[in-house]
Amino acid sequence: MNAAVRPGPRSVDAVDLSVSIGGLRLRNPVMPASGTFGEGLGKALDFSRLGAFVTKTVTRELRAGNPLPRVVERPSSLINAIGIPSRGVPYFIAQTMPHYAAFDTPLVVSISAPTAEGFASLAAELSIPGIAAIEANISCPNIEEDGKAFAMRAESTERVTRLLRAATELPVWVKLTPNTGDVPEVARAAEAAGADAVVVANTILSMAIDLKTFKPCLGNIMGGLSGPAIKPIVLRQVFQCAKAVTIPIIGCGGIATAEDAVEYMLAGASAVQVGTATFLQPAAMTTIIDDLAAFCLHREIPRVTDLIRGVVIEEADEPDLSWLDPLP
Amino acid sequence: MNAAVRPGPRSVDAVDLSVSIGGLRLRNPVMPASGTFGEGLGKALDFSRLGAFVTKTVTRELRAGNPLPRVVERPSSLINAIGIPSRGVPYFIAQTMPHYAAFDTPLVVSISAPTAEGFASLAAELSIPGIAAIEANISCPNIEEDGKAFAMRAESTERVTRLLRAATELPVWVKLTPNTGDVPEVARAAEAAGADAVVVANTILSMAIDLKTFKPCLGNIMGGLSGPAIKPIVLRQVFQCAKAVTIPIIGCGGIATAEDAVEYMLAGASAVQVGTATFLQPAAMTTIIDDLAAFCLHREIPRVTDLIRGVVIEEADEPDLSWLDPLP
Amino acid sequence: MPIELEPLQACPPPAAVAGPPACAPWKASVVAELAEVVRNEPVNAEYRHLVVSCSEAAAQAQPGQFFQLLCPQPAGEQPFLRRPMSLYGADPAERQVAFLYKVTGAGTRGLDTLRTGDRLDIMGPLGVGFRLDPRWRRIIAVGRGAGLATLAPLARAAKANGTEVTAIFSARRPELLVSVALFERHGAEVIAVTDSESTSGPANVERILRREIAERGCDAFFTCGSSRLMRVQQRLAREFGLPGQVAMEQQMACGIGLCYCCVRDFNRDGEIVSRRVCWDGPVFDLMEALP
Amino acid sequence: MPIELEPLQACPPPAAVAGPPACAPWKASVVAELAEVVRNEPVNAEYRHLVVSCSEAAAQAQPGQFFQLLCPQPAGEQPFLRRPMSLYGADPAERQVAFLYKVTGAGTRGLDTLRTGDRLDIMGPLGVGFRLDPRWRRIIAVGRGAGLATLAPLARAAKANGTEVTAIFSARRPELLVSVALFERHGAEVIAVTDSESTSGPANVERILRREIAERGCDAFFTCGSSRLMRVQQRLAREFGLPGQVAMEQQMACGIGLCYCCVRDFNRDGEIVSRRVCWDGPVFDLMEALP
Ligand SMILES: Cc1cc2nc3c(=O)[nH]c(=O)nc-3n(C[C@H](O)[C@H](O)[C@H](O)COP(=O)(O)OP(=O)(O)OC[C@H]3O[C@@H](n4cnc5c(N)ncnc54)[C@H](O)[C@@H]3O)c2cc1C
Ligand SMILES: Cc1cc2nc3c(=O)[nH]c(=O)nc-3n(C[C@H](O)[C@H](O)[C@H](O)COP(=O)(O)OP(=O)(O)OC[C@H]3O[C@@H](n4cnc5c(N)ncnc54)[C@H](O)[C@@H]3O)c2cc1C
Ligand SMILES: Cc1cc2nc3c(=O)[nH]c(=O)nc-3n(C[C@H](O)[C@H](O)[C@H](O)COP(=O)(O)O)c2cc1C
Ligand SMILES: Cc1cc2nc3c(=O)[nH]c(=O)nc-3n(C[C@H](O)[C@H](O)[C@H](O)COP(=O)(O)O)c2cc1C
Ligand code: FES
Ligand code: FES
Repeated sequence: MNAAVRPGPRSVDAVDLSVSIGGLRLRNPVMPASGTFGEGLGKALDFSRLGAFVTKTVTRELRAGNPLPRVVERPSSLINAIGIPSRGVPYFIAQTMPHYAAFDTPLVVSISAPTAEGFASLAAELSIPGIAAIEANISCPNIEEDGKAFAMRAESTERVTRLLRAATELPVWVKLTPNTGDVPEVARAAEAAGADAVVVANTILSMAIDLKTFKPCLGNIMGGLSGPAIKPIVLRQVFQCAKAVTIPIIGCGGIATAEDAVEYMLAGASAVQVGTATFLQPAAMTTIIDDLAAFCLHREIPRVTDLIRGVVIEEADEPDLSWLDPLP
Repeated sequence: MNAAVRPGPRSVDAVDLSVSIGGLRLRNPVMPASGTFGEGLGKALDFSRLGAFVTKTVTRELRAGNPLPRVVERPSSLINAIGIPSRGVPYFIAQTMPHYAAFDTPLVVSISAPTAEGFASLAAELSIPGIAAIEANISCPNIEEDGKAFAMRAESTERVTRLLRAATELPVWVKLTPNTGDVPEVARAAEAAGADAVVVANTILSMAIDLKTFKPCLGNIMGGLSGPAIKPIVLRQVFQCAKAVTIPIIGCGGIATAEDAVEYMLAGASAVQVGTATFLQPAAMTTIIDDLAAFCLHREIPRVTDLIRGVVIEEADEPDLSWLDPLP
Repeated sequence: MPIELEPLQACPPPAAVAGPPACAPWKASVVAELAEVVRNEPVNAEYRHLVVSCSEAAAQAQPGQFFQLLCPQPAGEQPFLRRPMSLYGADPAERQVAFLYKVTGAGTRGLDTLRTGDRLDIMGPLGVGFRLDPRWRRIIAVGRGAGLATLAPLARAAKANGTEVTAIFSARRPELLVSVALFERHGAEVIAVTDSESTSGPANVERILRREIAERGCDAFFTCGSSRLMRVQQRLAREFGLPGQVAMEQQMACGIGLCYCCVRDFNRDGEIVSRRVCWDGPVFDLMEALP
Repeated sequence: MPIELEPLQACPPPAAVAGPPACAPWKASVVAELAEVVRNEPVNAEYRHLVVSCSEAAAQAQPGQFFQLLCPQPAGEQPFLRRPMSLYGADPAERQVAFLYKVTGAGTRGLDTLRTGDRLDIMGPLGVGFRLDPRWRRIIAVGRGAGLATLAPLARAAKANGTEVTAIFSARRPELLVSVALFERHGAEVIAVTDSESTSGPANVERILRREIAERGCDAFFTCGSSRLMRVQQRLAREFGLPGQVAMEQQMACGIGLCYCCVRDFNRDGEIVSRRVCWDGPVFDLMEALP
């Protein structure tokens, strides 16, 4: 960036961190990933600083969630099979929403249902004041048998998105699964059906076996992998989706630092969701926001949106070996 | 296991480590993963102890491989975009095979070609004395554009496997990609077309971006993820494939210890391949073999084949919380 | 049997855990901080005593609360999650907190590598601790294993309230008992029962409890570390109409109520409800706990 | 331009690197071992000197060879791969090897955390080192940056051969020069050039080289650490018909010829061939090297 042509910001406060996701303006691109956020986090970080709130996935019916154990750790990662314990919509409206009402941070509600129609009617029911967008979790690998979900195929994604689009005036974000062989194709289907944004991605279907008992480590046998281990995979999918769609992409998978967020934005994300990192550092999101501003300041980037899709792809030429030669 | 009914082995030497992979008898289930093995390793471990040799993928034509940089590390993982630098078949026969000729360890040659016919004719050409099996690398994510490969779809897998089956008398192992949404389906196609075994799996397509230059960290832009980070994902795929096919499965992905190998065998693998772990510990494979025998001895398992598909899946009942109560 | 969730009507109106931005400037009440290791040394063959100096807020931790420790990586192992550890002791004046831990797996092996002066990332204080009623004259605490660590800060807190404490401590062998001196220092009476002396069985513990209740009275039960002993206390609490509290353990990821991996079932007025140990507990009503 | 591979006819018949099982019992010549840190201390603002005690085989490492170090994890970072480090010195009698490293990233930051008595997993010796012809009377070594570490063991080896050494050492500032004392201790003459004194430019180095060749003669060139200086030597080597060797660097994964990530292009008789720095090098014929 040429500082003479376009002067960089002079302080972190001068960096414009705001982003727009399908009509929804966020004060910054950093928000929680569904299922890793709740009111308890208000003890550890200042809710008024987040780009958005994203709730744990809500279902219409009461759900108990999966049998225990529900998590197992692996190198640089976590496998979870929490399932979607849900107390239903009335509880959500009466007991969960009030926690976030006092903040002017947009509240995004994640929803799930066993059928496309169920998604649509749930979205309609939750299109109420206080909710800023619907995130359709069509990708949770634990719900459907053997990890199958709507987001595994373009056709089913298209159908559920179309019904959702018709059911609500709110922005619709569609959360994709990384478990399919062609994520860009599914993203394209979501875009075609009217999604305002895609979230790339949910957890990667995984397994672990206990070597004492020879039983699966998780009560649900399989679960979803999250954390730093999956970042290179999901980052690639964001990069591929950025070539397939023009709607905003929200990157999600292994983000723990501002550098991770920048990497995702360069690959094509307009915003990012932080999940597992919050379990290790409860203030991870506000640290990322601060460091993101510092990064932009340092690199003389006035607006964080300048990072989006900023990865530099060159024609394959001579490999850059300059780091091998310390001479000036 | 009831020791009274079936006495455990009395020493590590009494543990029967041998396995049979589609007619090929191996002295133990531990072998290298293609592309992570070569004659140089003979300096660090005793070749005569390995279950098999598996060569770097060979192509008919001369290939230069990918531009540099070719690897980048990530938490608990490596991303590589080596490509398949290959000196062609005559070089392989004249210069590579002799390194392994003196050992009575089966030599498995990994092959790749741009077409199904190419695979078949290469397999025919390499069906010569000294070669014990053909491993068809129909999954390398770096060759085809944007990571696409034969193994992404059941139909193309079926076709290439059928041609391979017709082209050679040697056992045919088909190496699958973890990048498709339905690995068991692809495995089933390979089995139906006559594969003697499937290798599950190759690397997971990934990306990393350099935050100094904003360029991809790899010359090839994208590359394949390997190492401990991918183990839970590939282990899950082996478990799923074990439900789909009856031919032997060779597990490959993130195996670094005998415990990892056992986990794979319990999930359904009959043998395992070790890749990235060798880069960190050059003698990893022989350590795994030793520790595997010790594991079996300790657990009173007379034959390593007893582990295959041994994962214990119970009806979901009360969660086991016994570890929370230290009382006897 | 499907796990039933807490029914709607049973829930109290949500308490605002974080003030809205309009009010006072926001301040964290749970902090992950780099504490400095003051001491980390063996207590016996199984347990280690770890003292760290920390922030004022952390040193305000109450008995029964816990911290989530980001354990260092021992050679060749990579614990990923934090590990929950009960407060063993707190010194708000010196700004120190102490833990008593048993080396069991990767995380605690990592803790074991800490040397004086090293930094340890501690997150807390977390969860709902013990409630002590100042009117209670005498309480009985029963613990086993790592449960003794959790009960330990009760002794001091009860003394400050003028409440007498009898502790029944259970262990495999006498030399593995911990916290005895600490309890006695605060005037508590400690009755040790062990497997090696065949005194730790539920029947004998029940005998001791009945004797204590009969001879010296008891206003409340506390327990941690053994569901068999908990069941004995539940029976006696029902029989004698005593209140009771139990500190539960469960595997945790977030430690702060977000992930729902730490749920356990509780019996609330005949209904089975699922609650988060990290957020609704770890201290629960003795009568609601299910083993 | 597509990279061409080494043509078939140019390859020597394969040398059996591992004896067949029938011969003598197999013995590892490359070992990953836990060496004990003897010393790890700063040399100047940028470089650290690390000495470890190791096996007999490791201590047999030759000048120009390298080790792959499994660096400890510094706080918050997780180097995954091993890191290549040239042999800086070896003492077969004491069974010690030494490294000289610059702290640049996660791996070397991890090395920097090592204390005396800690264990470090070292793998080696690896690669093809420098070849010294006992008939040479005088050689000139030119190095810069970490290249000085790689050239360092030449001084002693040349002296053992009765070969005189002139070293031209380049650095940003005089106080960042390393290995000067070591070279002088072995009787070598060291000419220092630096950026801060504006003496390190290729033109000046060429002037010094021409003077040295003219005044005292030279039988071979050695170089490491700067492709600009390498180009100067290549030109002069061609002009004066001198043999030369260059130690190259490249990112490595396996370090033992398996993965092909460390390839560089070389000019072999007019043909561009790709070779593995870890296996075919790191020391290569000066005239074949491409910058
Ligand atoms: C609220 C609470 C307070 C605790 N206080 C103490 C204490 O003061 N002293 C003490 O020695 N121990 C205490 N524990 C148990 C302690 O957390 C475990 O011993 C520790 O997590 C084991 O970790 P590890 O890596 O060494 O073992 P591993 O078995 O390798 O751990 C694997 C996983 O299981 C979990 N886990 C293993 N055992 C337990 C357990 N008993 N409870 C919960 N999670 C477990 C670990 O956290 C980790 O996620 C407490 C647990 C809880 C929930
Ligand atoms: C044969 C050989 C001998 C070497 N000898 C020395 C020596 O004696 N002293 C010394 O200070 N340095 C030496 N180097 C360079 C040293 O390997 C790197 O400085 C080191 O790997 C950097 O690791 P890092 O994690 O600190 O840096 P990072 O930049 O975080 O490393 C990231 C990745 O790039 C690789 N990398 C970074 N710089 C280099 C480099 N210059 N060469 C090769 N790979 C690199 C790393 O190995 C790692 O894979 C040598 C390199 C080679 C190939
Ligand atoms: C404990 C846990 C619970 C989760 N629950 C949900 C959920 O209810 N709905 C959903 O869409 N994603 C859920 N996820 C997935 C996360 O939102 C996120 O997509 C994933 O964890 C990858 O991001 P990360 O690596 O930053 O954690 C959950 C993840 C974890 C770890
Ligand atoms: C550097 C490197 C090169 C590889 N080259 C090949 C190859 O040529 N052919 C192939 O089928 N797989 C290749 N692979 C994939 C491995 O064989 C293996 O499937 C993968 O690395 C997963 O196993 P791991 O986690 O044990 O490394 C390569 C992997 C690496 C790391
Ligand atoms: S540990 Fe996450 S909710 Fe309790
Ligand atoms: S580092 Fe693997 S071939 Fe050189």
